Amino acid sequence: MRDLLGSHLLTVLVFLPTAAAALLLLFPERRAREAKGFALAASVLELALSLPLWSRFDLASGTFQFVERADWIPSLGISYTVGIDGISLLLLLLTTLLTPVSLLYSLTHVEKSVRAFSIAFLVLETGVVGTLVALDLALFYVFWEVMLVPMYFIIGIWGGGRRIYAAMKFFLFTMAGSLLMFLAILYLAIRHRAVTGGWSFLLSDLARLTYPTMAIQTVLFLAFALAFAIKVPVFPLHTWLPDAHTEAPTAGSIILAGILLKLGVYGYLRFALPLFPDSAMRYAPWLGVLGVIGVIYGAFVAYAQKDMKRLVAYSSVSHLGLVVIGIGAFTSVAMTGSVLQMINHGLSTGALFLLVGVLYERSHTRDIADYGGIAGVVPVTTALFLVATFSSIGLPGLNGFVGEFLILLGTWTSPHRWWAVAAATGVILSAIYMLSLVQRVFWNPLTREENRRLPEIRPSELVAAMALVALMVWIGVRPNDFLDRLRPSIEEVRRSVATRKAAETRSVAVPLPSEARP
Amino acid sequence: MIVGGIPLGDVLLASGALFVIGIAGALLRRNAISIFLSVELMMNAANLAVLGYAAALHNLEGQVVVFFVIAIAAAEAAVGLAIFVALFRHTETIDVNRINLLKW
Amino acid sequence: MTPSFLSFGPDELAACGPEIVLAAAGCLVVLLDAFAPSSRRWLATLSLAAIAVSAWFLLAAPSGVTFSGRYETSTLTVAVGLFAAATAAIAVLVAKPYLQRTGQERGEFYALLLWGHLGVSLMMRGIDLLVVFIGLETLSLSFYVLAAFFRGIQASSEAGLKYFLTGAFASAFTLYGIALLFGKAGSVRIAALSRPDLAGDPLVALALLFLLVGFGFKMSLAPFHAWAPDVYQGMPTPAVAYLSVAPKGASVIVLYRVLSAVFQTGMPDRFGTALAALAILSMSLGNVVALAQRDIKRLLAYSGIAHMGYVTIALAVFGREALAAVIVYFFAYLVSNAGAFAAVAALYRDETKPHPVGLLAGEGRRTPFPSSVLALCLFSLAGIPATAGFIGKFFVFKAAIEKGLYALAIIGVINSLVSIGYYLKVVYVLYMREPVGEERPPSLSPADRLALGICAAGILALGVFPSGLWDLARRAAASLPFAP
Amino acid sequence: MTAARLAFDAAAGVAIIFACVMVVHRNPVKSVLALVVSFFALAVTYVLLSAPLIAAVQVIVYAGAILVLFLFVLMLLNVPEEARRGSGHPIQNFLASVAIVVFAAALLAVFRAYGGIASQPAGDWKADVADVARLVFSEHLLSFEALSVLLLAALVGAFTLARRESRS
Amino acid sequence: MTIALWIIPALALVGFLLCLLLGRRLGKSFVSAVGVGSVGLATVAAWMRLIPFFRGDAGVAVEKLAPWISVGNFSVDLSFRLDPLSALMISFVTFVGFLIHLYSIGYMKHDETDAGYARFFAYMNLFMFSMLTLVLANNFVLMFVGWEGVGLCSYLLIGYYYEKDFAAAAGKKAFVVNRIGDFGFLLGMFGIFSLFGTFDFDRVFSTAAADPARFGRALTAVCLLLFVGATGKSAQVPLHVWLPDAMAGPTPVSALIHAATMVTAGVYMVTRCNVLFRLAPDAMFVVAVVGGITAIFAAVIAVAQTDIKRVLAYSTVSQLGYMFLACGVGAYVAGMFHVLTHAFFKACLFLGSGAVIHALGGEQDVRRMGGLARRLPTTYRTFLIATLALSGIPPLAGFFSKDAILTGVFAAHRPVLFAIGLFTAGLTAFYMFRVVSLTFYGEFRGTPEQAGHVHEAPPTMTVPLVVLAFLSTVGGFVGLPEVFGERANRIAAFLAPVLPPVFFPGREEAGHHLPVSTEWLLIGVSVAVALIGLLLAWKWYAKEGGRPAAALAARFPALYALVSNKFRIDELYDLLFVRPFVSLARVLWKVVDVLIIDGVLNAGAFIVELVGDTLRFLQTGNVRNYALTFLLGIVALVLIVFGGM
Repeated sequence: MRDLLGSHLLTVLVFLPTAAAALLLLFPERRAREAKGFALAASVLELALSLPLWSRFDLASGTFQFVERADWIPSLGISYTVGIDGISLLLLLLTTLLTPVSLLYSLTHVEKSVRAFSIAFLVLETGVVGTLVALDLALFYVFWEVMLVPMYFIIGIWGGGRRIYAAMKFFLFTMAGSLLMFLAILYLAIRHRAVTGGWSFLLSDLARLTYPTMAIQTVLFLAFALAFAIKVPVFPLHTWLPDAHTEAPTAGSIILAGILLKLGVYGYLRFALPLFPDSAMRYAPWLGVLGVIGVIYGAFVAYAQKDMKRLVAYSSVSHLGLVVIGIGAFTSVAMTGSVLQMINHGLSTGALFLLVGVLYERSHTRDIADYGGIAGVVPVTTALFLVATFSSIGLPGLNGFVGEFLILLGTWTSPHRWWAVAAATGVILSAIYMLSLVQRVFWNPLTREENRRLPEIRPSELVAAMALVALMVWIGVRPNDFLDRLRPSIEEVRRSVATRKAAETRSVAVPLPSEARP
Repeated sequence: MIVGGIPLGDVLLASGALFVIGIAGALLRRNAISIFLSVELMMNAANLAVLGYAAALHNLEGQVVVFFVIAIAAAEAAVGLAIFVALFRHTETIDVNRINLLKW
Repeated sequence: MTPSFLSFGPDELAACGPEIVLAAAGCLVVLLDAFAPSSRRWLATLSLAAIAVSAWFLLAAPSGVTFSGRYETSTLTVAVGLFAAATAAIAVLVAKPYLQRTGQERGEFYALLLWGHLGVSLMMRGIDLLVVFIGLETLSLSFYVLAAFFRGIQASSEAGLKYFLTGAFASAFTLYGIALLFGKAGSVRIAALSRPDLAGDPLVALALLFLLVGFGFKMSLAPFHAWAPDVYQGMPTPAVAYLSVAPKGASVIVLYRVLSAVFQTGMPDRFGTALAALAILSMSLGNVVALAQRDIKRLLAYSGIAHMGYVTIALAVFGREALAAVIVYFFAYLVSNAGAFAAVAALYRDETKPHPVGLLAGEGRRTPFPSSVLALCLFSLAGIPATAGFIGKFFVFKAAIEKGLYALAIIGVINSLVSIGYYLKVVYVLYMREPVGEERPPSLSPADRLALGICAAGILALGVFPSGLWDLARRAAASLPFAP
Repeated sequence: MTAARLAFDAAAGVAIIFACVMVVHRNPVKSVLALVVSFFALAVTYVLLSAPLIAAVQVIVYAGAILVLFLFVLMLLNVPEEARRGSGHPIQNFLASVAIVVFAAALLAVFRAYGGIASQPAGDWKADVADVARLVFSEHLLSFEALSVLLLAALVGAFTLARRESRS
Repeated sequence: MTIALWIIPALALVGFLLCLLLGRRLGKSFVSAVGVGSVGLATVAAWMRLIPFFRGDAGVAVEKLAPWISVGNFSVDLSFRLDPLSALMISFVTFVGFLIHLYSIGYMKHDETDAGYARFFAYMNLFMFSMLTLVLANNFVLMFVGWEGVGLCSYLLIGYYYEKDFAAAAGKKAFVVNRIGDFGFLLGMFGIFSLFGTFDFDRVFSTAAADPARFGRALTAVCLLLFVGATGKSAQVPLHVWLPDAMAGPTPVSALIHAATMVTAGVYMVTRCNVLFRLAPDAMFVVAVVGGITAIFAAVIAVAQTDIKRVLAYSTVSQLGYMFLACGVGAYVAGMFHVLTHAFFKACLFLGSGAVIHALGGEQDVRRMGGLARRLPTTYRTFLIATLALSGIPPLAGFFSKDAILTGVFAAHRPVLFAIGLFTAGLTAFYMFRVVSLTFYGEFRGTPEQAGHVHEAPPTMTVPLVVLAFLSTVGGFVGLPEVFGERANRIAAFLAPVLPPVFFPGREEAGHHLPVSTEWLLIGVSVAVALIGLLLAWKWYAKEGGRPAAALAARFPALYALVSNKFRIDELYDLLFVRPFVSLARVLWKVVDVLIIDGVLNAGAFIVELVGDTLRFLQTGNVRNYALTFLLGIVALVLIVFGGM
């Protein structure tokens, strides 16, 4: 046991939820509460087990830690290789945190076929964790796709009115992206065989490949980028997100917005950049532009929404746009900010969805017009919602500010200064749409009588929300605890690109954005 | 030029012609039995070709093949007719234009 | 070389042991059914035993060529033989409760199934076109009858008729192709085809085309697919479970044998183009039309058509790796597709009526086990990772890309995206619709549970640990003569 | 132009003509009879191709047994004459004709051009029935055994389908 | 022992947390104790740190609490700075803040629930925390924290009566407009970082001062961006629109945040960055112009307002304009001096108006007041003193600071701006005395029950009034003009360290050394102007009951309407920005998202299904068709394989 947790911690983390799900199958269908409790316990255990990663993480090194390797399909060099660096560490912890939060929230809300719900959630957690730790492209792809299935069910079974459409849209969009990536992965492995004579799907091996022509590299890069861009989602590919987020059950929305979106950016950082440095650099400007569009467009559309969840969903488009800008700017400050901002967005949007859910479960409407003036009725909910709002509009002292500030500053010091200018308007826009949401929901005269009897947030929900709020404050006040873990990994990514580019002889030279030194 | 001065070409020609006629029948006839007759014709065309080649190659195996094929044809006929009868019990017809319960 | 009269030694016995078992078991079943009706409920068990024993003989048989170079025992035949045997076993398991429900549990069903299986085995092991053809016909005749097995139901009889007419038509082409090959090669031994001068001979090419369409018909490969939906719809589901899997595999193996024998030095481009065209047509047509299907058996038929398109990609790639990919693909297809039909058999109450997808509404909660297995099978067919289906696609596309057939690969993945559309539609009906009507589904019999369990386990096992199968497939593929 | 060839061509011609009759005649009974004639003619060509055994089998099994069986079934079901009208959709017929013509052209062209065989064995050749039999039971033993299974299957199958409903 | 600087804001923060978490349960007395106590302690702590300064034996103190954010070549600390400038600020921020908290007890006590009461004091404490952070910060980022923090608090406190929709809207408006400013501030900070590679005040300013020629126009841009931030925070034209609406909040809030402290943050920031600004003359000119325009613009509007708090609000805007005018001409000392004095008398005025409103049960319209001098003696006296101070009547505080500003402007050779300043002074006196007259003189014009209800405020409210009035009286003596001797202007000497001399080519520093005679002249003029305005107002409104004004308004109705409607700026912005924003949002959603993107995708899916549904009918069920497709397939294959032959 000791050794298991010692040297196979990641494996345990990956498969513990599935094991729990398998056990859940033994529960009789009608023992709903027990099933919920068990699932929650499992996810909490997972969280507990994931904490050592934080403490035992070696701050000095930017390379992968806790690495495990085992053959999977030896004849093709496909292996079960897992490991984490700072980036995956934070996202992993975010996952292990948000899952129990969602389950805790769901304790009092999901009624329909609870056992299946819990199972779906645990399987989903396995998928996400696996995606975050996989260092072998085949393994990564498997987990990447496995996530879809439980999410499809979560949206489709426990979702809202147009859940079927939303679930289908979610599935097809994501699939459409990843299938081409699948072919690209195969090509890479085959290329590796052609060059070295041996099969391998290891990131570390494939990242050493050179490509016959720039065009091929570009095509492969685009295949990867498409998959990730849809997941993020980047501007014109985002339309699955509002539907999915809106129709999904609250817990599902939390996971979707909190984690799944991040995997797009994560994949880009982890795979697209090291594998295709030239193309990545060449197309980074486009990425940035799309990010800028996303920030502004998302904000505008969010403002126009009449449905609370939709509004929050579109705000995600805007926030993720900012993250994308940071990646595109490619300065270490901006990239660090982007990764941190992913965590922030996970917390703030997670909290927002949770609280929206709290309201929805009580009044069964998400229509903003049905609320107004309830601040006096549900002060605690209001307070929490305000905190989440301020976190999401980047108020200093809370987490959102640090991320936004780093991204904007880093972008400003990159060659693409005007992105920062354009993106900074998000500072204004986010205030506009979020505050008008707050005003229309919690403030203004209380017009609807039924809202006077709106029950206050339940303890379980409160605990779930407080956990998020606490982290918001922590990151806002002591961001270095997190940045220290990110810094080396980000540098590693940048270095890998830089060195690769140096190695590439035939490739067109695209200068790396340099930090502006005074 | 093969046994008794019969050119292989003629044999193949005849075989091909029969085969095509069989196809035509299968496509143009309406009642199942006629269609099946056409298929039988196609199989005979094949047999003719085999025997022609067998003669040309002085190879007995061909005759063995044809021998088996005829047996198979017989078996096929038995099953086929049985199916026709079974279906006829339902539909009172074996006109394939009217046998389209299963479609789309 | 003309061996002595009735040359039948121990080698021969060992070689055709599996087939003898099957044939004998078939007779036994018929006789028991006829003369000891009380023993009827053991027939399924008997058939299962027979299949198991024959599979065991297959494993036991010394590899090599027997019957004066007309019959083969090799890793390949073992691999595909096990594949077929597994299919047959599942079919029998499904058949028992199914036939009981319909009150049609007659020995002939099992007997014909066994004999059809025997035919498949002949096709897969015969390295002599005559043997192959006889195997093909044995298979066909048995399944013509099985298609029409429900004499009381017009749909069944009609399925029989359609299958019979189209099948006979197709096998006439096959036969003609064999005739021409015989003419060119001077023997019906497949080995005889590997004469250098034949590879470029147009007549041989024509003959190969005839074989291609003949076996393409059995594979329900577009445009020779038209029979499949109707026949599947009318045919007893357990028989479909077999017909939709094993004969397709056998046909591909035969095609591979012949093609690899003729094209020692690689396949001509024109042929590759033809195969690619078939693949694209089959994938696209199958998937697109499947979107429009209301009856689940028809839907699965079209999905099968599409899947044969993927297989044909591997045929077009044409190589040892591709053959290995095909074998893996078929094992995956076996668990997924047979599993799907098993689930359909378990889920639908009234076999005498059509099987509209809508009838499954809400079954996910009513009858969780078969529903979940069906969903799993569909996801596997859709090629979602961690299921067998993904592994199959993985190797096929890998082969295609290795060969540089990028366009085929891309069209393939686009198609699998389309396919998700209708697979998910079924899943959605199962889990996200409210149940219609109050009729309870039949309580699941142990046989059904077993069959479904096997398939589900197989899907996951292959999906998660494909390594062993892949190695087996590669060793199997090694027993065909390919250009190095 | 040897006598054998004349005879062959004549027989083949008859076979072809009556095959055509079989196809075009709308009365099934008559088309069966036409086919009988065609098969007899084929039997003749078999003889000319020095396959007496096959010829015999052709006459006995085919023309004799099978086609009689057909007639029998036709009588049993008293299949009516096909109406001239509406024998299928015009598009169907048109496409069918085109396809058949193209196919025939291709087939015969390939036959004419490449039908020949690589090496014509010299000398005259006489097939001996005994040799055929020996071949059947030696080299093709497996096929023979398999065939028995096939016939059995056909038998059981036919019996299964054709017998009157007893149960259900 | 000396108290660490971070303690000062921390105390307020503690108060905030206590009120927020425990306030509702433990009730008003607890909240009052904590809320006021924490600020009191903060004041004490602050002043303990200040004593050495006023003894004059203290240098600049920089105390680093902890590193905050550090990535790559960027890092900022949580470090605080106590130098004359921040000392000056916290001196009155804490003290005035304390007084206003004290006042709030009386003001808020009776008309609020426990929850609301706790909320109020929580926000107020949070504000104190943010303001002190802003002032004490040692780098731009930390300053920005306070900067946004005070914005947040003003948002929360303006929207304190959240169920009043105009209050909620006003809060949002304030925050958004501030954010527009912050947008500029943020970019300005980025500019500073890319110019200096740090955010620390010391390093930035020393680098800049060391090599003035180096940065050139970039610095101008940076300064302008920073000034945008100041504009938003300090309600300068064109971003002044939020401040008048901010009066929707409780009066103490208006007094503390929207008069005394927060709104002066912009001035503080500009003064803090004086080195940079002085290196960017063009930017400074812009500052001066904007300040001047705002001053007169707001003053004019104030003349025609009838809501007592609005008048004060616009007067605040106008006075802030004055301060920027000062900064713009390089008279930073004068600017800060005015910040100080303004804090006193404007707070006093607001609290006084609060007392009036409080007395009249919420009445804010001066037209329904009058004759309150007798009924509210204390309020009246303090209000009058503060008014005179604001009008610049010697020897009250306002006089000296305003005079210093005008002198500075004059000395900087900006005649137009000087004229504007002078005229504004007159207007100021006019509208302030107009308010006084309407409120305290003549007959009471309100309803009878109001008349019956009128009563003087409780001591918790009057004490602060008195203290502030006193300060408004004596506050000016810290900055006597130089005509009273070299050492007279103590505040100048005090602030000298933070106004280091910078030498750069092109332009000479505007020296404030005018001939004594000129100074006397200026003093005389400004006093005269103030008196004229004052007397005019007294004549029109006190003696003649406002008839002349009415007549004037009747003479130019359009003009009057325009002015009384604040030049319709809000309507203009609504037309120019708000409506387009909303409609654009709609369009993007309904057209781009729904119609175009989703439309295309759904259309694609639909087409595929349609094709499937059509092809499906090839499956006719007729075997002959199947045979045909079969044959067609073969023909096709044959053609593919034998195509070329």
